[in-house]
Amino acid sequence: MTIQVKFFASMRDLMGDDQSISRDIVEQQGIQTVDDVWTYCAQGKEKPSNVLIAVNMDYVDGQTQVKAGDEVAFFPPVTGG
Amino acid sequence: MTIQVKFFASMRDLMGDDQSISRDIVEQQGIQTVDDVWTYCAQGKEKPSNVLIAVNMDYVDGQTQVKAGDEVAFFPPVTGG
Amino acid sequence: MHIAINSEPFDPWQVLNDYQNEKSELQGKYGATAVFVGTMRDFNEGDDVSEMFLEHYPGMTEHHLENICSQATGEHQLLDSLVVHRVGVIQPNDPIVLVAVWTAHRKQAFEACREIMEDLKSKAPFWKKEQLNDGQNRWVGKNTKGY
Amino acid sequence: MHIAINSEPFDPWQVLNDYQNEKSELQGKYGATAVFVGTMRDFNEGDDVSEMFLEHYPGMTEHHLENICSQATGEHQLLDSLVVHRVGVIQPNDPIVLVAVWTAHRKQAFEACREIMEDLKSKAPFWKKEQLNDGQNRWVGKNTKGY
Repeated sequence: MTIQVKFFASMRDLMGDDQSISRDIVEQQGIQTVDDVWTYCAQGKEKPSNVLIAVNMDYVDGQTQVKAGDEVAFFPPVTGG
Repeated sequence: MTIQVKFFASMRDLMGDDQSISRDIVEQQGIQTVDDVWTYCAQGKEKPSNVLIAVNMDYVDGQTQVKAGDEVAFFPPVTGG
Repeated sequence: MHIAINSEPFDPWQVLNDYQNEKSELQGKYGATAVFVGTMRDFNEGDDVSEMFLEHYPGMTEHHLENICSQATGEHQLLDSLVVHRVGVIQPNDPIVLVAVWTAHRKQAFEACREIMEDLKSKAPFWKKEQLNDGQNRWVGKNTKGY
Repeated sequence: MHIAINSEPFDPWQVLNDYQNEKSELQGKYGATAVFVGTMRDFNEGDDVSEMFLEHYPGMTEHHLENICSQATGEHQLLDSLVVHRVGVIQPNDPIVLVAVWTAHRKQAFEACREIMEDLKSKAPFWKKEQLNDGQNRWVGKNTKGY
Protein backbone atom coordinates (compact mmCIF):
# COMPACT_ATOMS: atom_id res chain seq x y z
CA MET A 1 0.00 0.00 0.00
CA THR A 2 1.16 3.50 -0.78
CA ILE A 3 0.36 7.13 -0.17
CA GLN A 4 -0.09 9.21 -3.32
CA VAL A 5 1.43 12.70 -3.07
CA LYS A 6 0.59 15.58 -5.43
CA PHE A 7 2.09 19.05 -5.80
CA PHE A 8 0.35 21.78 -7.73
CA ALA A 9 1.35 25.08 -9.33
CA SER A 10 4.29 26.88 -7.69
CA MET A 11 4.62 24.09 -5.11
CA ARG A 12 5.43 21.66 -7.90
CA ASP A 13 8.01 24.13 -9.26
CA LEU A 14 9.49 24.39 -5.76
CA MET A 15 9.91 20.63 -5.61
CA GLY A 16 12.09 20.91 -8.69
CA ASP A 17 10.24 18.37 -10.74
CA ASP A 18 8.22 20.30 -13.23
CA GLN A 19 6.86 17.31 -15.11
CA SER A 20 5.47 15.15 -12.35
CA ILE A 21 2.52 16.25 -10.27
CA SER A 22 2.11 12.93 -8.52
CA ARG A 23 4.34 10.43 -6.80
CA ASP A 24 3.66 7.37 -4.71
CA ILE A 25 5.54 6.74 -1.49
CA VAL A 26 5.56 3.46 0.35
CA GLU A 27 4.01 3.50 3.76
CA GLN A 28 6.51 1.85 6.08
CA GLN A 29 9.02 4.65 6.59
CA GLY A 30 7.90 6.22 9.83
CA ILE A 31 5.42 8.51 8.04
CA GLN A 32 2.53 9.30 10.36
CA THR A 33 1.41 12.85 9.54
CA VAL A 34 1.11 15.16 6.54
CA ASP A 35 4.21 16.98 7.79
CA ASP A 36 6.12 13.68 7.68
CA VAL A 37 5.02 13.32 4.05
CA TRP A 38 6.40 16.77 3.27
CA THR A 39 9.70 16.02 5.00
CA TYR A 40 10.05 12.73 3.16
CA CYS A 41 9.38 14.33 -0.26
CA ALA A 42 10.97 17.75 0.12
CA GLN A 43 14.62 16.72 0.46
CA GLY A 44 15.38 19.40 3.00
CA LYS A 45 13.18 22.15 1.52
CA GLU A 46 11.27 24.04 4.19
CA LYS A 47 7.48 23.91 3.97
CA PRO A 48 6.25 27.41 2.92
CA SER A 49 4.08 29.07 5.56
CA ASN A 50 1.25 29.67 3.10
CA VAL A 51 1.09 26.12 1.76
CA LEU A 52 -2.36 24.55 1.62
CA ILE A 53 -2.80 20.84 2.25
CA ALA A 54 -5.54 18.42 1.28
CA VAL A 55 -5.94 14.79 2.24
CA ASN A 56 -8.39 12.90 0.03
CA MET A 57 -9.45 16.28 -1.42
CA ASP A 58 -10.46 17.89 1.88
CA TYR A 59 -8.44 20.66 3.50
CA VAL A 60 -6.39 19.59 6.54
CA ASP A 61 -3.42 20.86 8.53
CA GLY A 62 0.09 19.42 8.79
CA GLN A 63 -0.60 17.43 11.97
CA THR A 64 -3.27 15.33 10.26
CA GLN A 65 -2.55 11.60 10.34
CA VAL A 66 -2.15 9.81 7.03
CA LYS A 67 -2.76 6.16 6.22
CA ALA A 68 -2.21 3.76 3.37
CA GLY A 69 -4.28 4.66 0.33
CA ASP A 70 -4.50 8.36 1.17
CA GLU A 71 -4.02 11.06 -1.44
CA VAL A 72 -2.04 13.99 -0.02
CA ALA A 73 -1.76 17.28 -1.93
CA PHE A 74 0.35 20.40 -1.33
CA PHE A 75 -0.42 23.63 -3.16
CA PRO A 76 -0.14 27.42 -2.87
CA PRO A 77 -3.04 29.82 -2.16
CA VAL A 78 -5.71 29.31 -4.80
CA THR A 79 -6.16 31.96 -7.51
CA GLY A 80 -9.15 30.88 -9.56
CA GLY A 81 -12.21 32.82 -10.65
CA MET B 1 -49.86 79.29 -19.93
CA THR B 2 -50.87 76.18 -18.08
CA ILE B 3 -49.67 73.58 -15.62
CA GLN B 4 -49.86 70.00 -16.84
CA VAL B 5 -50.97 67.52 -14.17
CA LYS B 6 -50.52 63.75 -14.42
CA PHE B 7 -51.76 60.91 -12.25
CA PHE B 8 -50.33 57.40 -12.49
CA ALA B 9 -51.40 53.91 -11.44
CA SER B 10 -53.64 53.73 -8.34
CA MET B 11 -53.53 57.54 -8.02
CA ARG B 12 -55.24 57.84 -11.39
CA ASP B 13 -57.87 55.30 -10.25
CA LEU B 14 -58.39 57.35 -7.07
CA MET B 15 -59.05 60.44 -9.12
CA GLY B 16 -61.92 58.55 -10.72
CA ASP B 17 -60.93 59.19 -14.29
CA ASP B 18 -59.48 55.96 -15.54
CA GLN B 19 -58.91 57.09 -19.09
CA SER B 20 -57.01 60.34 -18.65
CA ILE B 21 -53.57 60.44 -17.18
CA SER B 22 -53.01 64.07 -17.98
CA ARG B 23 -54.93 67.30 -17.59
CA ASP B 24 -53.98 70.92 -18.03
CA ILE B 25 -55.01 73.50 -15.49
CA VAL B 26 -54.86 77.21 -16.08
CA GLU B 27 -52.53 79.11 -13.89
CA GLN B 28 -54.46 82.05 -12.51
CA GLN B 29 -56.45 80.35 -9.77
CA GLY B 30 -54.38 80.98 -6.67
CA ILE B 31 -52.29 77.88 -7.29
CA GLN B 32 -48.83 78.37 -5.81
CA THR B 33 -47.66 74.98 -4.56
CA VAL B 34 -47.93 71.32 -5.51
CA ASP B 35 -50.45 70.90 -2.67
CA ASP B 36 -52.60 73.61 -4.25
CA VAL B 37 -52.50 71.63 -7.50
CA TRP B 38 -53.74 68.55 -5.65
CA THR B 39 -56.51 70.48 -3.93
CA TYR B 40 -57.62 72.00 -7.22
CA CYS B 41 -57.72 68.63 -9.01
CA ALA B 42 -58.85 66.29 -6.24
CA GLN B 43 -62.37 67.63 -5.68
CA GLY B 44 -62.17 67.08 -1.97
CA LYS B 45 -60.23 63.83 -1.98
CA GLU B 46 -57.55 63.75 0.68
CA LYS B 47 -53.96 63.38 -0.53
CA PRO B 48 -52.75 59.88 0.48
CA SER B 49 -49.83 59.96 2.90
CA ASN B 50 -47.67 57.76 0.69
CA VAL B 51 -48.18 59.77 -2.51
CA LEU B 52 -45.04 60.61 -4.47
CA ILE B 53 -44.78 63.88 -6.33
CA ALA B 54 -42.63 64.97 -9.24
CA VAL B 55 -42.30 68.40 -10.81
CA ASN B 56 -40.72 68.34 -14.23
CA MET B 57 -39.75 64.70 -13.58
CA ASP B 58 -37.79 65.31 -10.39
CA TYR B 59 -39.07 64.26 -6.96
CA VAL B 60 -40.35 67.12 -4.77
CA ASP B 61 -42.57 67.58 -1.74
CA GLY B 62 -45.99 69.18 -1.50
CA GLN B 63 -44.68 72.62 -0.50
CA THR B 64 -42.74 73.02 -3.74
CA GLN B 65 -43.74 76.09 -5.74
CA VAL B 66 -45.15 75.56 -9.21
CA LYS B 67 -45.07 77.90 -12.17
CA ALA B 68 -46.55 78.13 -15.63
CA GLY B 69 -45.25 75.41 -17.93
CA ASP B 70 -44.52 72.96 -15.12
CA GLU B 71 -45.43 69.30 -15.33
CA VAL B 72 -46.73 68.03 -11.97
CA ALA B 73 -47.20 64.29 -11.36
CA PHE B 74 -48.79 62.36 -8.49
CA PHE B 75 -48.23 58.64 -8.10
CA PRO B 76 -48.09 55.82 -5.54
CA PRO B 77 -44.90 54.10 -4.31
CA VAL B 78 -43.08 52.68 -7.31
CA THR B 79 -43.13 48.91 -7.87
CA GLY B 80 -40.87 48.27 -10.85
CA GLY B 81 -38.04 45.82 -11.31
CA MET C 1 -24.19 53.24 -20.64
CA HIS C 2 -27.46 52.26 -22.20
CA ILE C 3 -31.06 52.50 -20.93
CA ALA C 4 -33.98 50.88 -22.72
CA ILE C 5 -37.71 50.66 -22.03
CA ASN C 6 -39.17 47.72 -23.97
CA SER C 7 -42.85 47.21 -24.67
CA GLU C 8 -42.03 43.86 -26.30
CA PRO C 9 -40.52 40.75 -24.65
CA PHE C 10 -36.72 40.58 -24.58
CA ASP C 11 -34.19 37.82 -24.05
CA PRO C 12 -31.63 39.05 -21.49
CA TRP C 13 -28.88 36.66 -22.64
CA GLN C 14 -29.30 37.70 -26.26
CA VAL C 15 -29.30 41.37 -25.24
CA LEU C 16 -26.08 40.88 -23.24
CA ASN C 17 -24.44 38.99 -26.07
CA ASP C 18 -25.31 41.68 -28.62
CA TYR C 19 -24.37 44.56 -26.34
CA GLN C 20 -21.00 43.12 -25.38
CA ASN C 21 -20.10 42.24 -28.97
CA GLU C 22 -20.64 45.84 -30.01
CA LYS C 23 -18.32 47.15 -27.28
CA SER C 24 -14.96 46.30 -28.82
CA GLU C 25 -13.29 49.05 -26.79
CA LEU C 26 -14.08 47.12 -23.59
CA GLN C 27 -12.33 43.94 -24.68
CA GLY C 28 -9.51 42.92 -22.40
CA LYS C 29 -10.32 45.80 -19.98
CA TYR C 30 -13.12 44.35 -17.87
CA GLY C 31 -12.50 41.48 -15.49
CA ALA C 32 -15.94 41.41 -13.93
CA THR C 33 -19.53 41.47 -15.16
CA ALA C 34 -22.40 41.36 -12.68
CA VAL C 35 -25.92 40.83 -13.98
CA PHE C 36 -29.35 40.80 -12.43
CA VAL C 37 -32.49 39.63 -14.19
CA GLY C 38 -35.93 40.04 -12.65
CA THR C 39 -38.51 37.65 -14.07
CA MET C 40 -42.28 37.51 -13.63
CA ARG C 41 -43.39 34.72 -11.31
CA ASP C 42 -46.77 33.04 -11.58
CA PHE C 43 -47.50 33.73 -7.90
CA ASN C 44 -47.28 36.68 -5.48
CA GLU C 45 -48.34 37.10 -1.88
CA GLY C 46 -50.02 33.70 -1.87
CA ASP C 47 -52.08 34.22 -5.04
CA ASP C 48 -51.73 32.82 -8.53
CA VAL C 49 -51.01 35.60 -10.99
CA SER C 50 -51.99 35.06 -14.62
CA GLU C 51 -50.78 38.31 -16.16
CA MET C 52 -49.33 41.67 -15.23
CA PHE C 53 -49.55 45.19 -16.56
CA LEU C 54 -46.50 47.39 -16.09
CA GLU C 55 -47.08 51.13 -16.31
CA HIS C 56 -44.34 53.75 -16.38
CA TYR C 57 -43.93 57.52 -16.62
CA PRO C 58 -42.36 58.10 -20.04
CA GLY C 59 -39.51 60.55 -19.78
CA MET C 60 -39.18 60.51 -16.01
CA THR C 61 -38.40 56.79 -15.98
CA GLU C 62 -35.55 57.12 -18.47
CA HIS C 63 -34.31 60.26 -16.72
CA HIS C 64 -34.08 58.51 -13.36
CA LEU C 65 -32.53 55.33 -14.73
CA GLU C 66 -29.83 57.48 -16.35
CA ASN C 67 -29.23 59.30 -13.05
CA ILE C 68 -28.98 56.00 -11.19
CA CYS C 69 -26.46 54.56 -13.66
CA SER C 70 -24.43 57.77 -13.78
CA GLN C 71 -24.16 57.83 -10.01
CA ALA C 72 -23.08 54.17 -9.87
CA THR C 73 -20.56 54.76 -12.64
CA GLY C 74 -18.86 57.45 -10.59
CA GLU C 75 -18.99 55.62 -7.27
CA HIS C 76 -17.85 52.20 -8.51
CA GLN C 77 -15.65 53.02 -11.51
CA LEU C 78 -17.95 51.26 -13.94
CA LEU C 79 -16.57 50.69 -17.42
CA ASP C 80 -20.10 50.28 -18.73
CA SER C 81 -23.68 49.65 -17.59
CA LEU C 82 -26.92 48.50 -19.18
CA VAL C 83 -30.52 48.62 -17.94
CA VAL C 84 -33.47 47.18 -19.86
CA HIS C 85 -37.00 47.26 -18.40
CA ARG C 86 -40.25 45.86 -19.79
CA VAL C 87 -43.52 47.78 -19.79
CA GLY C 88 -47.02 46.84 -20.94
CA VAL C 89 -48.69 43.44 -20.67
CA ILE C 90 -46.35 40.80 -19.24
CA GLN C 91 -46.78 37.03 -18.94
CA PRO C 92 -45.34 34.71 -16.24
CA ASN C 93 -41.73 33.75 -16.99
CA ASP C 94 -41.17 36.95 -19.04
CA PRO C 95 -38.04 38.87 -18.05
CA ILE C 96 -39.03 42.24 -16.52
CA VAL C 97 -35.70 43.90 -15.85
CA LEU C 98 -32.05 43.40 -16.77
CA VAL C 99 -29.22 45.26 -15.00
CA ALA C 100 -25.62 44.63 -16.07
CA VAL C 101 -22.34 46.34 -15.17
CA TRP C 102 -18.77 45.88 -16.34
CA THR C 103 -15.77 46.69 -14.12
CA ALA C 104 -12.08 45.84 -13.74
CA HIS C 105 -12.62 44.07 -10.39
CA ARG C 106 -15.46 41.99 -8.93
CA LYS C 107 -16.13 44.02 -5.77
CA GLN C 108 -17.28 47.05 -7.75
CA ALA C 109 -19.37 44.92 -10.09
CA PHE C 110 -21.29 43.15 -7.30
CA GLU C 111 -21.90 46.35 -5.36
CA ALA C 112 -22.89 48.50 -8.33
CA CYS C 113 -25.28 45.94 -9.80
CA ARG C 114 -27.12 45.56 -6.52
CA GLU C 115 -27.23 49.30 -5.83
CA ILE C 116 -28.58 50.08 -9.29
CA MET C 117 -31.26 47.45 -8.80
CA GLU C 118 -32.24 48.78 -5.34
CA ASP C 119 -32.33 52.36 -6.63
CA LEU C 120 -34.44 51.27 -9.57
CA LYS C 121 -36.83 49.49 -7.19
CA SER C 122 -37.22 52.53 -4.94
CA LYS C 123 -36.99 55.48 -7.36
CA ALA C 124 -37.76 54.60 -10.97
CA PRO C 125 -41.42 55.31 -11.75
CA PHE C 126 -42.87 51.94 -12.71
CA TRP C 127 -46.06 50.39 -11.35
CA LYS C 128 -47.28 46.82 -11.52
CA LYS C 129 -50.90 45.73 -11.73
CA GLU C 130 -51.48 42.03 -11.25
CA GLN C 131 -54.25 40.05 -12.92
CA LEU C 132 -55.13 37.14 -10.64
CA ASN C 133 -56.37 33.73 -11.77
CA ASP C 134 -59.77 34.46 -10.22
CA GLY C 135 -60.25 37.43 -12.58
CA GLN C 136 -59.53 40.13 -10.00
CA ASN C 137 -56.78 42.63 -10.55
CA ARG C 138 -54.81 44.76 -8.10
CA TRP C 139 -52.02 47.31 -8.02
CA VAL C 140 -48.92 46.03 -6.22
CA GLY C 141 -48.67 48.19 -3.09
CA LYS C 142 -44.93 48.35 -2.60
CA ASN C 143 -41.71 46.54 -3.39
CA THR C 144 -40.17 44.07 -0.95
CA LYS C 145 -36.99 45.12 0.81
CA GLY C 146 -33.77 44.18 -0.97
CA TYR C 147 -31.41 44.23 2.02
CA MET D 1 -27.27 22.52 -9.63
CA HIS D 2 -24.63 22.08 -12.25
CA ILE D 3 -20.82 22.32 -12.08
CA ALA D 4 -18.61 22.27 -15.17
CA ILE D 5 -14.87 22.54 -15.73
CA ASN D 6 -14.24 23.56 -19.35
CA SER D 7 -10.94 23.20 -21.15
CA GLU D 8 -12.44 24.96 -24.18
CA PRO D 9 -13.72 28.57 -24.42
CA PHE D 10 -17.36 29.08 -23.49
CA ASP D 11 -19.90 31.82 -24.10
CA PRO D 12 -21.60 32.61 -20.76
CA TRP D 13 -24.74 34.06 -22.35
CA GLN D 14 -25.18 31.00 -24.57
CA VAL D 15 -24.60 28.71 -21.59
CA LEU D 16 -27.21 30.59 -19.55
CA ASN D 17 -29.69 30.53 -22.40
CA ASP D 18 -29.29 26.78 -22.93
CA TYR D 19 -29.34 25.96 -19.22
CA GLN D 20 -32.47 27.97 -18.50
CA ASN D 21 -34.33 26.62 -21.51
CA GLU D 22 -33.77 23.08 -20.26
CA LYS D 23 -35.19 23.88 -16.83
CA SER D 24 -38.89 23.92 -17.63
CA GLU D 25 -39.72 23.11 -14.00
CA LEU D 26 -38.30 26.49 -12.95
CA GLN D 27 -40.55 28.52 -15.24
CA GLY D 28 -42.76 30.96 -13.38
CA LYS D 29 -41.12 30.05 -10.04
CA TYR D 30 -38.01 32.23 -10.04
CA GLY D 31 -38.23 35.99 -9.80
CA ALA D 32 -34.50 36.70 -9.57
CA THR D 33 -31.39 35.58 -11.40
CA ALA D 34 -27.98 36.91 -10.33
CA VAL D 35 -24.99 36.24 -12.53
CA PHE D 36 -21.28 36.90 -12.27
CA VAL D 37 -18.83 36.48 -15.12
CA GLY D 38 -15.08 36.77 -14.60
CA THR D 39 -13.19 37.58 -17.79
CA MET D 40 -9.45 37.62 -18.52
CA ARG D 41 -8.02 41.13 -18.71
CA ASP D 42 -4.98 42.00 -20.82
CA PHE D 43 -3.28 43.59 -17.79
CA ASN D 44 -2.61 42.73 -14.14
CA GLU D 45 -0.63 44.47 -11.41
CA GLY D 46 0.72 47.02 -13.89
CA ASP D 47 1.91 44.54 -16.52
CA ASP D 48 0.55 43.58 -19.92
CA VAL D 49 -0.54 39.95 -19.92
CA SER D 50 -0.60 38.09 -23.25
CA GLU D 51 -1.88 34.69 -22.15
CA MET D 52 -2.73 32.71 -19.06
CA PHE D 53 -2.55 29.09 -17.99
CA LEU D 54 -5.15 27.90 -15.52
CA GLU D 55 -4.34 24.75 -13.58
CA HIS D 56 -6.75 22.87 -11.31
CA TYR D 57 -6.88 19.77 -9.12
CA PRO D 58 -9.22 17.39 -10.96
CA GLY D 59 -11.66 15.85 -8.52
CA MET D 60 -11.02 18.19 -5.63
CA THR D 61 -12.09 21.22 -7.67
CA GLU D 62 -15.45 19.73 -8.61
CA HIS D 63 -15.91 18.40 -5.06
CA HIS D 64 -15.42 21.85 -3.53
CA LEU D 65 -17.56 23.66 -6.09
CA GLU D 66 -20.37 21.22 -5.30
CA ASN D 67 -19.93 21.83 -1.57
CA ILE D 68 -19.98 25.60 -2.10
CA CYS D 69 -23.16 25.49 -4.17
CA SER D 70 -24.87 23.04 -1.80
CA GLN D 71 -24.14 25.29 1.15
CA ALA D 72 -25.47 28.38 -0.67
CA THR D 73 -28.56 26.45 -1.76
CA GLY D 74 -29.42 25.73 1.87
CA GLU D 75 -28.59 29.15 3.21
CA HIS D 76 -30.31 31.22 0.53
CA GLN D 77 -33.14 28.97 -0.67
CA LEU D 78 -31.71 28.69 -4.16
CA LEU D 79 -33.99 27.17 -6.77
CA ASP D 80 -30.98 26.40 -8.92
CA SER D 81 -27.29 27.25 -9.36
CA LEU D 82 -24.70 26.93 -12.09
CA VAL D 83 -20.90 27.26 -12.02
CA VAL D 84 -18.69 26.98 -15.10
CA HIS D 85 -14.91 27.48 -14.87
CA ARG D 86 -12.28 27.46 -17.62
CA VAL D 87 -8.96 25.65 -17.28
CA GLY D 88 -5.97 25.39 -19.64
CA VAL D 89 -4.60 28.11 -21.92
CA ILE D 90 -6.71 31.26 -21.82
CA GLN D 91 -6.56 34.40 -23.98
CA PRO D 92 -7.44 37.97 -22.95
CA ASN D 93 -11.19 38.62 -23.17
CA ASP D 94 -11.98 34.91 -22.65
CA PRO D 95 -14.56 34.24 -19.93
CA ILE D 96 -12.91 32.42 -17.01
CA VAL D 97 -15.79 31.82 -14.63
CA LEU D 98 -19.58 31.98 -14.67
CA VAL D 99 -21.69 31.82 -11.49
CA ALA D 100 -25.47 32.00 -11.76
CA VAL D 101 -28.24 31.48 -9.21
CA TRP D 102 -32.02 31.45 -9.44
CA THR D 103 -34.26 32.41 -6.49
CA ALA D 104 -37.78 33.64 -5.75
CA HIS D 105 -36.55 37.02 -4.43
CA ARG D 106 -33.62 39.27 -5.30
CA LYS D 107 -31.97 39.52 -1.87
CA GLN D 108 -31.12 35.82 -1.85
CA ALA D 109 -29.89 35.91 -5.44
CA PHE D 110 -27.50 38.83 -4.89
CA GLU D 111 -26.11 37.41 -1.66
CA ALA D 112 -25.74 33.82 -2.86
CA CYS D 113 -24.06 34.76 -6.14
CA ARG D 114 -21.47 36.87 -4.37
CA GLU D 115 -20.86 34.30 -1.62
CA ILE D 116 -20.39 31.47 -4.10
CA MET D 117 -17.92 33.62 -6.01
CA GLU D 118 -15.95 34.55 -2.86
CA ASP D 119 -15.89 30.93 -1.69
CA LEU D 120 -14.72 29.83 -5.11
CA LYS D 121 -11.95 32.46 -5.01
CA SER D 122 -10.73 31.38 -1.57
CA LYS D 123 -11.33 27.62 -1.57
CA ALA D 124 -11.60 26.06 -5.03
CA PRO D 125 -8.21 24.68 -6.14
CA PHE D 126 -7.38 26.68 -9.26
CA TRP D 127 -4.07 28.43 -9.99
CA LYS D 128 -3.26 31.06 -12.59
CA LYS D 129 0.07 31.46 -14.33
CA GLU D 130 0.42 34.64 -16.36
CA GLN D 131 2.47 34.95 -19.53
CA LEU D 132 3.63 38.57 -19.79
CA ASN D 133 4.23 40.47 -23.01
CA ASP D 134 7.97 40.50 -22.31
CA GLY D 135 8.07 36.69 -22.41
CA GLN D 136 8.32 36.17 -18.64
CA ASN D 137 5.73 34.12 -16.84
CA ARG D 138 4.66 34.07 -13.20
CA TRP D 139 2.23 32.34 -10.88
CA VAL D 140 -0.40 34.72 -9.50
CA GLY D 141 0.38 34.90 -5.77
CA LYS D 142 -3.08 35.41 -4.34
CA ASN D 143 -6.52 36.67 -5.17
CA THR D 144 -7.60 40.22 -4.42
CA LYS D 145 -10.13 40.75 -1.64
CA GLY D 146 -13.75 40.71 -2.71
CA TYR D 147 -15.25 42.66 0.19
